[in-house]
Amino acid sequence: MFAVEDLSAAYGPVKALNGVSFTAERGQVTAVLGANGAGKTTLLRTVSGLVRSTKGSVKLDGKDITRTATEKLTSYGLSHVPEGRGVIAELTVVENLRLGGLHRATGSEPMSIERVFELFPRLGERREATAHMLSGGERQMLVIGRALMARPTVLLLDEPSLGLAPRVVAQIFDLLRGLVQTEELTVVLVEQNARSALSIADHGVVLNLGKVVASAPAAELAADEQLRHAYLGF
Amino acid sequence: MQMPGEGPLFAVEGVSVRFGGVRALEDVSLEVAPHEVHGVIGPNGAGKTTLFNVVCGFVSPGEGELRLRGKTIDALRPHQLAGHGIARTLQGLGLFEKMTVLDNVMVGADRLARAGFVRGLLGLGHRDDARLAAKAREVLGELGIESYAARYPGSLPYPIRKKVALARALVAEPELLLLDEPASGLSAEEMSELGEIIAGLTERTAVMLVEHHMDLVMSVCHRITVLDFGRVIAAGTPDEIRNDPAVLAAYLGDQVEHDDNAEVHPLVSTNATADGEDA
Amino acid sequence: MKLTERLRSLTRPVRSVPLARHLLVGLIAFLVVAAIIGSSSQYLQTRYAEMAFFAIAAGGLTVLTGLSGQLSLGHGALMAVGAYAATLVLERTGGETLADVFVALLVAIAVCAVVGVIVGVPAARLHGPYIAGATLTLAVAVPRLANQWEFLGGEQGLQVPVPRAAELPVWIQDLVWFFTAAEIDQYSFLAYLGWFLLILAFVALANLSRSRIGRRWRAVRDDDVSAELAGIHLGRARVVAFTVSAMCAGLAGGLMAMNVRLTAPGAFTITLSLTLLAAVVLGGLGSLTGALIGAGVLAFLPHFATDLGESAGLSATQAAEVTPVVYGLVLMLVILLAPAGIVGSLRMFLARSSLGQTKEKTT
Amino acid sequence: MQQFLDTTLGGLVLGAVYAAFALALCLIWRSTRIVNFAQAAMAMVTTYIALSLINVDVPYWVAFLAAIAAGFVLGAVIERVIIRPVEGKAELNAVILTLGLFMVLHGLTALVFGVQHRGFPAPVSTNAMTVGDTSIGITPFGILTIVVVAVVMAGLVVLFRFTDLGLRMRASAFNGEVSRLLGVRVGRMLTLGWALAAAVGAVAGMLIAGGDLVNPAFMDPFVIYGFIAAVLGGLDSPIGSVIGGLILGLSLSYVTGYVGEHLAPLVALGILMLVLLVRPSGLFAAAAARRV
Amino acid sequence: ACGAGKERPSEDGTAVGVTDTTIKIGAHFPLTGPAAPGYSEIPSGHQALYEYVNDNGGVHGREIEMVVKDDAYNPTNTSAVTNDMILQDEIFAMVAGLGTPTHRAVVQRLNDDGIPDLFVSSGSLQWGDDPATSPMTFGWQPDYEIEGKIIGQYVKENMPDAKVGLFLQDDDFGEDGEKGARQFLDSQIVDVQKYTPGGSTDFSPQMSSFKSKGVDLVLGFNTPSYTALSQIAAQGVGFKSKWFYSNVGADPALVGGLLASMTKGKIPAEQGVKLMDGMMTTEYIPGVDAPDDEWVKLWQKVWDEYSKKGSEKLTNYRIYGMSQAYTFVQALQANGKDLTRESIVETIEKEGASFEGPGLAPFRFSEDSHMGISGASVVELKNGAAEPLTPVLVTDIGDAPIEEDDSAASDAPPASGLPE
Ligand SMILES: Nc1ncnc2c1ncn2[C@@H]1O[C@H](COP(=O)(O)OP(=O)(O)OP(=O)(O)O)[C@@H](O)[C@H]1O
Ligand SMILES: Nc1ncnc2c1ncn2[C@@H]1O[C@H](COP(=O)(O)OP(=O)(O)OP(=O)(O)O)[C@@H](O)[C@H]1O
Ligand SMILES: CC(C)C[C@H](N)C(=O)O
Ligand SMILES: [Mg+2]
Ligand SMILES: [Mg+2]
Repeated sequence: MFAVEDLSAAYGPVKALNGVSFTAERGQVTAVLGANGAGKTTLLRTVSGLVRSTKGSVKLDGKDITRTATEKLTSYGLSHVPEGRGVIAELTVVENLRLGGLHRATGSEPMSIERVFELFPRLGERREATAHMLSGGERQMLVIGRALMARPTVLLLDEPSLGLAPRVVAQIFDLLRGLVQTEELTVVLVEQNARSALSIADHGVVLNLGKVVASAPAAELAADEQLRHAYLGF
Repeated sequence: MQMPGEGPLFAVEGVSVRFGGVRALEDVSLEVAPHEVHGVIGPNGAGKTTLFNVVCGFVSPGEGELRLRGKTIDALRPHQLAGHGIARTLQGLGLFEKMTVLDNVMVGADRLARAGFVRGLLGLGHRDDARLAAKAREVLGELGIESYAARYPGSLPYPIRKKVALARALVAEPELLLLDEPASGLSAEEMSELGEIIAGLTERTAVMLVEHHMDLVMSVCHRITVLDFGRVIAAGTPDEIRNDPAVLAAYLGDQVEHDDNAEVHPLVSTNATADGEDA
Repeated sequence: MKLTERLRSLTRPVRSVPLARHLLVGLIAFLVVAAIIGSSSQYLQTRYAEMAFFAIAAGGLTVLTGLSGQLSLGHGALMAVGAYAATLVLERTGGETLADVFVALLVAIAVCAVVGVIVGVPAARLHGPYIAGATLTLAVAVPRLANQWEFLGGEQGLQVPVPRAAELPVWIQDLVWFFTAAEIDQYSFLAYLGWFLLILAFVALANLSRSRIGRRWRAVRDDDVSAELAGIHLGRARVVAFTVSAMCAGLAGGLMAMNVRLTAPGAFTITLSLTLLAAVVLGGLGSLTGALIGAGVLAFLPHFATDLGESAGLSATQAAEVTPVVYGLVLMLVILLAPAGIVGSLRMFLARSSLGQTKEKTT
Repeated sequence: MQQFLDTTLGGLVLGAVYAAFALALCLIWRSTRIVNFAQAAMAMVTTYIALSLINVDVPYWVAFLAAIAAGFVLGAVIERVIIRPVEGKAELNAVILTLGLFMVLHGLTALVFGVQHRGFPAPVSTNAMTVGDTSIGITPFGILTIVVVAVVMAGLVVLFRFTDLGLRMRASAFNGEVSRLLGVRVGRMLTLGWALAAAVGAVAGMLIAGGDLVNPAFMDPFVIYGFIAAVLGGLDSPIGSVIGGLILGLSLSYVTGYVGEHLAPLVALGILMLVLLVRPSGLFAAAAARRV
Repeated sequence: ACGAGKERPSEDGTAVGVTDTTIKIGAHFPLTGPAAPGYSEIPSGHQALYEYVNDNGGVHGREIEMVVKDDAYNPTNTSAVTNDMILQDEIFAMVAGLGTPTHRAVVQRLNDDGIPDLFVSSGSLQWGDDPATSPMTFGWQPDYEIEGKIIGQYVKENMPDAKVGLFLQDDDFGEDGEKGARQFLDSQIVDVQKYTPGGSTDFSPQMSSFKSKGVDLVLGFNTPSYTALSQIAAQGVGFKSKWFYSNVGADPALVGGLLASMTKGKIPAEQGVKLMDGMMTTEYIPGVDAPDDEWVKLWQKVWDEYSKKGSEKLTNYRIYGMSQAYTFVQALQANGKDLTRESIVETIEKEGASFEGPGLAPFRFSEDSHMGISGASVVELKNGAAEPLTPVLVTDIGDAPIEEDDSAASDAPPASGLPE
């Protein structure tokens, strides 16, 4: 179980997160939704310690991990796939993946690189390519594959569908569902594309201006016409 | 679907590109008519951006040629593009971060500027600058973002920045506009606004659109070319493409079903598209 | 309040035409500077003259680095080219009259323009550490050319003839006398000349950076791909920037030759190139005011530091080492504490405090 | 013929020394993406530390190890205290900072140790070796230099190419934030990079100083030549650094021997420009990055 | 608020930098940089002697104060510090400014401004061969041309078959020396190698060149650190030769110390002088190797009393400085109470040739020549001491003959130790 409580963060005078609380259950996909600038990315970055929280706490299986150094989180089983194709452009595809497996959840074996290539055949074809040569979508695949290498129990994904072909998006969402079920993974999925995110999520949290404005089972959110119009734009 | 009568504005013929062992483009041909929105879709790594790069001169094609208004243009260098009336937005935004929004757009209008080095040195170029600034403001106004003119891009919300990038391309008065994934990172609502804008652009320019959001592509494009592994696997109207089995297999997958179901909420009003065509 | 408004409306035509505005500011600046120079000791006059040529070179460099984003660790070499060009001309013309001086400086600028293109073309293709390496090597290699050709005077350099005050046009002598109540002499002449040219150069640079040319440079600096797509030829824009900056270095070199009265390779060490860069950073990248402040520090700090060392009881040898230490420390502290440079930090401070004020007003 | 042989051998040794220095630069570049203009000054400081020990009759090799250790500590401290704040900031900031550091170290060493030229001993003979009756232009110390540089280079290649530590170091340099998200202790890697580089620099300093005069400026030519060597090789590649160093050493040796010493920097500039015009990112650079 | 320009001669018979109780002089020296070893010690010799003089009532009631500025042997710096000394420190005269390339940068400036430029610490011809263009400048030590001539003649007479290689500093220093040597050795010189001060310190390529040309006698006109570096480089390439260095670069204590510390296993510095055994050079003032010489006794006494840091030893460079200072005090003394910039020049021109001092040969000062000491003897180094190979040889520039003349070598200091 992954819980965020009263989390707040600011960029200088700009309060980007204002007392956000929610819980993501093990074996579930929790979608975090909201318009551009709602604070979704900031939420994940604060959880990961890339942005300093001003208030509140983050708990992982009851353990307080607020303000834990970013680099320790993978060993606690928390992996964060950053927004915007965070490949290490100068390393090859294989090196990126190897790096992903170096620091993994304590006590686990890394995923094999070949397994990642099975999931993303396109990457397998480009295995020796330096990451800066990859197309936008290929980079996105690489980042997701790399996070899986660490065998996370909690996976934070920031807009994984960005720039991916519809079929690949579907594939990745299927993959996530599969992992959630077979490996009891906790997934926190930040998505702009609320409709498709809600279609695979169990639970949804809606942010607006750094605050939680709704938190409910996904189906319920999808059905709430008013909410959809006000915050989700569909 | 209306096909403008005259010959194609722009044509790609038999273009192939190879990077080491990777075949990024293989004998690709397509034509863009004046005032047409031409979609280019395909799986990740299919070669869409590479195709744009060939058009822009960032990548030189191993084989094949490009024709603008019937004239072959080869060995085009990127900076010559604006002069030929071609503009492009980037998959990343590529805004000038340390310049104001207005300056960003004025750079886009650089090809319309007349003041040269000597006038600059003597400080006599201000009239010319004022003219460019007015033009830039006009375009910003059309996109509804004039109020951000004095801001720096870094401080702006993502959708606004996308519009700045678009304004920078439009201000050069292109005849052909290349848009690389303009909708990525936009919400459904913003995307439908974008659709309207693109449809409205056909008055003044033809558009080549690379995009993964099928709702947008299907609603604004007049014609679509589908790439897979660098080859054209299908070309035609949105309806033809939607039902092409090769496209379904290679690209759309089941997702299309899902999207079709969601079609209850049309993202782009059919009106908008019609508007564009009427003009 | 009313008065200032009236004033504002009166000066509007001047303010709206950049050239007029810059010239006006320049003129006022020159009068102020002339008054200061006129009432200073000869020793201070030499310091001011030194500050002027450092500022011209730093101004060119700040435009290059701050606006077009190209790093140059080799501007000392370009100053050397300017210095040798001016010296050779002065040697031949005798350097007695004001005309000789201006011809020499124009030749220095012209030669540096050519060299600027020659160096700028390959440099435009390089980036990051590679351009740093190439320009750094330039800084070391070019002055060594003096050892190659006899007419450049070898390691010992060339003596530079400088106009005697008595050879100057009478109107200048009179003007200076009326204005400052002191006879113009060689030292004050060089200081006036330096500041006159400095102000001209800065007006030109300020014009350029506000113009379309400056906008192109900034675009190239911020995102080369987008700039190219907007129709800007990257190479050409960079070469123009490099050339403009080289011309400034050439002018500065010519002035330096007259001030030092000797043009020798030993004057153009890497340290010179690096301290120029330091001046630019110290003041604040891309800001001409910053370049001026940086140059002031360059001209005055070493003497100040050496005196400080000596008064602290260090031997002359040790005191000589205090300068680089102080220098280095200042550089490091600026980067660590005020990376926007002196001017940039001041601006930020002012912006912040004015922001605070408006807030106070509204609440 | 004899002269050619001697000059070539001399050039090889000189090249090895440039290479040693270039390796240190390459190491810092690989681990922090910073060109360290203070590298020469840091090596100078460690060499002085060794010299002070030697002057109180500490055995040479103990002093050698002390210099390496001092370099390691110095590099780590400098990275932690001075470089850390500018990492990932504008490139120029780091350049200026290291230049400032260069001046400070220089001046402080002069204040502490004085500016006199002092002789620095070599651990093995610096007299030419003889084959039969003719002496050839290489000394046992020259051979030692070449061997040490080869070993250091091999060590670095192994580190970066085959070990996880090397991968971590490179990743940290390229993209600190992403590396941290992947669990890499980025701070440690950067410190380690500087520490290792300064240790390699210390070795270079000892090799340069041996059998020569040292003074606070004795490493200054290496600011340029070491840098050129590294840039020739592409900055990113240890093998490139060594090859760049050898090219430079040989060329400079020939120029000095056959034409004139003052042309050396010009020739260095010529070589650099030639290489960079053909390959703007050095001889051993990775393929040019995709721009769009 | 104006400083000291040329247009302000004083009216009361005294000059800028001179008061009733003080005289302020200045000099540029390489306190840092490649020429600093040895040369940076010269000003301490001056200062010790001036203090000694000041404590004994000064010269005509005036105490001498000396400003020393570092130019790091870089001509551009020389120009800058000279500017400071003239405008800021307002010196009366430049005394003993050091170096050929460096001092050359300021000679014209000093003469233009009418500032006496006395006893330059260098043997370049330009200080003295043309008093018409540089009326204020005087040399002091034997110029490099006569040194070259004396060396050249010795080599020609005693080693007529030697193949000579020249190792030269790449400026007038090397050039003047070469000029003198070539008068006798033109046909024997087979190779010329040059170096730039502050450039590379690895001379193996140069030594390889000597080796390949079969050079068996190297003649060096270079500064001391380059003596040590050329020795090491020669060993490194296996080049064996006889060595003959100009007096400038041959101080056994300094060079020997450097050599000792550079070699394997570090020889104690005292034994370093042995490494110089067999080297030849010239000598024109008595040095530390002659502790019984009356002059050296005087220097030792002054040094023991007035050196700032008691721990430092008397060296040949300090003796050089004290000897020079002695000549300056002599000139002031001879000038009398009314001191102006013009009068001091006049005094030296008139009376300089008869100054008695430590120099082994007399000065050549006159209205037509401002050249310094007129001769030297050739010596060979043994265990750090100079063993004369010839008597004192006296000559002048151009084709003036070389003659034996020991007359000035027997001068002894006055009992007070002060010039009278
Ligand atoms: N580095 C930053 N400095 C200052 N303000 C920032 C920074 N990053 C984000 N912000 C501001 O914080 C707020 C929240 O931004 P955040 O990126 O978390 O939103 P988001 O919901 O992820 O949006 P998007 O869908 O565009 O990714 C926005 O107003 C944004 O402008
Ligand atoms: N400079 C390059 N060097 C090597 N390979 C390259 C280079 N540029 C592109 N490629 C490869 O060519 C293929 C096509 O890339 P391209 O960027 O055109 O794809 P795309 O269709 O735009 O994909 P996406 O939708 O993911 O952006 C990819 O496999 C990519 O890795
Ligand atoms: C004799 C020395 C004190 C001067 C030096 N050799 C020079 O002429 O440069
Ligand atoms: Mg976000
Ligand atoms: Mg793409």
